Amino acid sequence: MSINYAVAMMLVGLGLYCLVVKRNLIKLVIGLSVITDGIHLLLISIGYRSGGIPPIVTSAYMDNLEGFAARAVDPVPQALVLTSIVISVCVLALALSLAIYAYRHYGTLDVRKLRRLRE
Amino acid sequence: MNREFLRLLTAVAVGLLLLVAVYAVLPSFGEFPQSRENTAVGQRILEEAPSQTGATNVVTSVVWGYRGYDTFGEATVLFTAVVGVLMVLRAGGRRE
Amino acid sequence: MADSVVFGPGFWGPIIATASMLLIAGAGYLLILASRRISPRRPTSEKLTTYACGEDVSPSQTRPDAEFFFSPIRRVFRPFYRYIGAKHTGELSLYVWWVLIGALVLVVLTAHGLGVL
Amino acid sequence: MIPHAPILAVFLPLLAAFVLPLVSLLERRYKIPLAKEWVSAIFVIAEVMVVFSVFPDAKSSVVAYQLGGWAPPLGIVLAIDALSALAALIIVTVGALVFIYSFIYMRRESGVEHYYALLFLLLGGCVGVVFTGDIFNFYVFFEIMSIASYALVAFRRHLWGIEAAIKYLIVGSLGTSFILLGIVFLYGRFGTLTMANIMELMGQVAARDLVIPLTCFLVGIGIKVAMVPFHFWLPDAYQGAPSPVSAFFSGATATVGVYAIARIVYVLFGAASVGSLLVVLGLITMVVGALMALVQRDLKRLLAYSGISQMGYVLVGLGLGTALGIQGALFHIFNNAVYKTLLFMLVGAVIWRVGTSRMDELGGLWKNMPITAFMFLLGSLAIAGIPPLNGFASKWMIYLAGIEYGGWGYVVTAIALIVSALTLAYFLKALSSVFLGQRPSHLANVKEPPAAMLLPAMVLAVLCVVFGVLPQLGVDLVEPAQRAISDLNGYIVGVMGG
Repeated sequence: MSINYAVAMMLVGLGLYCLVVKRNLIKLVIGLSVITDGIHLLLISIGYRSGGIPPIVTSAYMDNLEGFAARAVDPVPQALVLTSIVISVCVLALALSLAIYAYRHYGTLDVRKLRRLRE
Repeated sequence: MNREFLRLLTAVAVGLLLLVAVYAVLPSFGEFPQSRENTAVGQRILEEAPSQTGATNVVTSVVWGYRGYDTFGEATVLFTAVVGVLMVLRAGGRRE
Repeated sequence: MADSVVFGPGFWGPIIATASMLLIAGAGYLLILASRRISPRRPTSEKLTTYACGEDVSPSQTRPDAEFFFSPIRRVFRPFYRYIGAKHTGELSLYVWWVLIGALVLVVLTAHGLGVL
Repeated sequence: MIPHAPILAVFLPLLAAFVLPLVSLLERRYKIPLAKEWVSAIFVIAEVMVVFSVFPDAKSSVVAYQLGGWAPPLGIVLAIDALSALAALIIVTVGALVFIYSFIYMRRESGVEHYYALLFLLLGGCVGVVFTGDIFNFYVFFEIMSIASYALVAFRRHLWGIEAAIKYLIVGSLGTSFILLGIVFLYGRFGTLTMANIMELMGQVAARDLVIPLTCFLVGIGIKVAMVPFHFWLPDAYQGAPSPVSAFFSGATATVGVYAIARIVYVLFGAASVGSLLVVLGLITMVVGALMALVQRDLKRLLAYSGISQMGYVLVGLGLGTALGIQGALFHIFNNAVYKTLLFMLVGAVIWRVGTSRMDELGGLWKNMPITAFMFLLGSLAIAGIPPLNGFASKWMIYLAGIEYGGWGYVVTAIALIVSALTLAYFLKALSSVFLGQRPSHLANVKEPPAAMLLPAMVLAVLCVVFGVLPQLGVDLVEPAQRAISDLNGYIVGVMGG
């Protein structure tokens, strides 16, 4: 039993807390990115093998590919996380650019003031 | 105050639920390649990638080889975000 | 259990039904036209204005008021509007909170559906 | 089928999005009139042709297209069965009409090249989601779709657009995070990402372990289809977005959401037993949507709530899980795409001419815009399920499915009927306050919108009538998709081979 999973889910919970309680738009965006970071940590942790080595064939393993395959950690989650990080950055960028305009229109970043749309 | 406490409680509940689920559903930490010995995709890629792609970095061969389409999608996401940000921050309003 | 619904066989197939609806609508329209032709037309200035109980009604009041027209429905569903409709306040953190509550409810329902609970 | 059609169908819109900013640069430099519009039109027509060419092949068997030649469990595979093909058909049809509509509608705006590029990305994302056979790839294209939607909602950059976009972005990203979490659970459990492979292994896992992953997917997709506790973002987004975008959302994006529910719940998890949950949620969604629509003062917001309500019918049909119910649901999502897109286009036409969608500022417009008014009447009757229009046919199938189910099914049918009456009520309200009654004096000079804007709406209006008078056409269209949903083994064999 390791704490990796626990920490990952704590990050997700922290992000959720931030989303429901905080009022500042920037903080909400931070909360979102904390949630995705937690999920990334979980994803990376799944691929770990006890005593594993990075999935790179170094010179020591050039002639021992079976040994490499038996020791290296899972490469797929690492690739997935790479993709997912880019995606979360994109969402972040868009959110912040919208925040600029929200500030221009409403003069505040308090999401409780952003409620002109309701009927 | 009361309302905020309720919200906090909901977030904590969801977090706790996920915490329990993670330990119940997922194989425990460090147990790759999971229960399915040698049929997990990651394990098969580790065995086959050095000979199939010739790359020493297996992650690279996943990113650019086996899952190259995802990378294409990722580039498109980036492009989407760039267009979106450019659009939001463009100069001028209605042309009229 | 029927594998698939079949529209069409029998006398009341969709085409015949549509045709008869159009036919009846057409017949009704013809009736209106005919009644206009036959009836005597003696318009006076008084008849051309809108009035109720002998008093003139201003044109702005003759607009159908949808809000008023549907007030019985709103009265029937008053609890809904008080407890659920009023929750649509447009506040973002409320939206997110509802997502979380929905997630908690869904866990229970899914567990029930999969036969775990 | 056109060679390589599956990848072309995803690639063409994305290519168009990459090309359009360049075209717009050339257009400005060399003063070529309407270059963007022509290029968009060519790409859209090509896309429609490609997707229509896939349809006959996918109807009978699963079209599996291996990307880069990597066999399924290792590489990514595009898997197109009848369900994907049906969804793609709806998406590109709506997409093409919305593009034609936008050529006029967006003429007055600045930054149109961004608009077209984003609309293409949205289209490509939708097609990518419905064509993919890989669960992580599903997420990537879902994000393309979502990010393009957030940006499009904010296109006008006025107060409403920005506010709606922010709300949609926060709630939507939370939803996609849940989907990602679900994917992580599946990968950790099964060690594979190909949907067909996961389906093969699904039997080895205790139902207890599937509860949280399935819930994660349901929350994420539920936000996209706006089922009830997750529906709050939708009216804001539809009201804040430009009308063609709202039309696209209600036609195509909603279809993707329903596709995702059918694919994930029924095919991937094989969890038909969750159906009763979908029925309950569907009923709540239906009632809440209709009752909220009744009290709206803004036309677009009213349409948005009615869209939520219609989604309830689809969920109920899917949840009943009988052949008839699923066929009814799929037919209804097709019809919903037709008349919701039509109605949003017409409301857009009114806004384009008058400049407001507040119902109390409008009135008596039927003399000014007779064609628009007539088509709006047609669309309203279709959505309320009045025969002989298409909405009646699919609702009838869902009612029948409820009765056939017996027991609680009667209650379902009764509620669906009542909601249908409510639908008629709020559409009569909309109709009367926009097109009938006293016309405010400043609206005396309002004219019919240009023909090029009414043309796509007319196509949809004709479809409303055709599929109403000849409902068997629609049943034939959705039947292969319904069989694909129930034939799990065929999907696995079609993707994984032998």
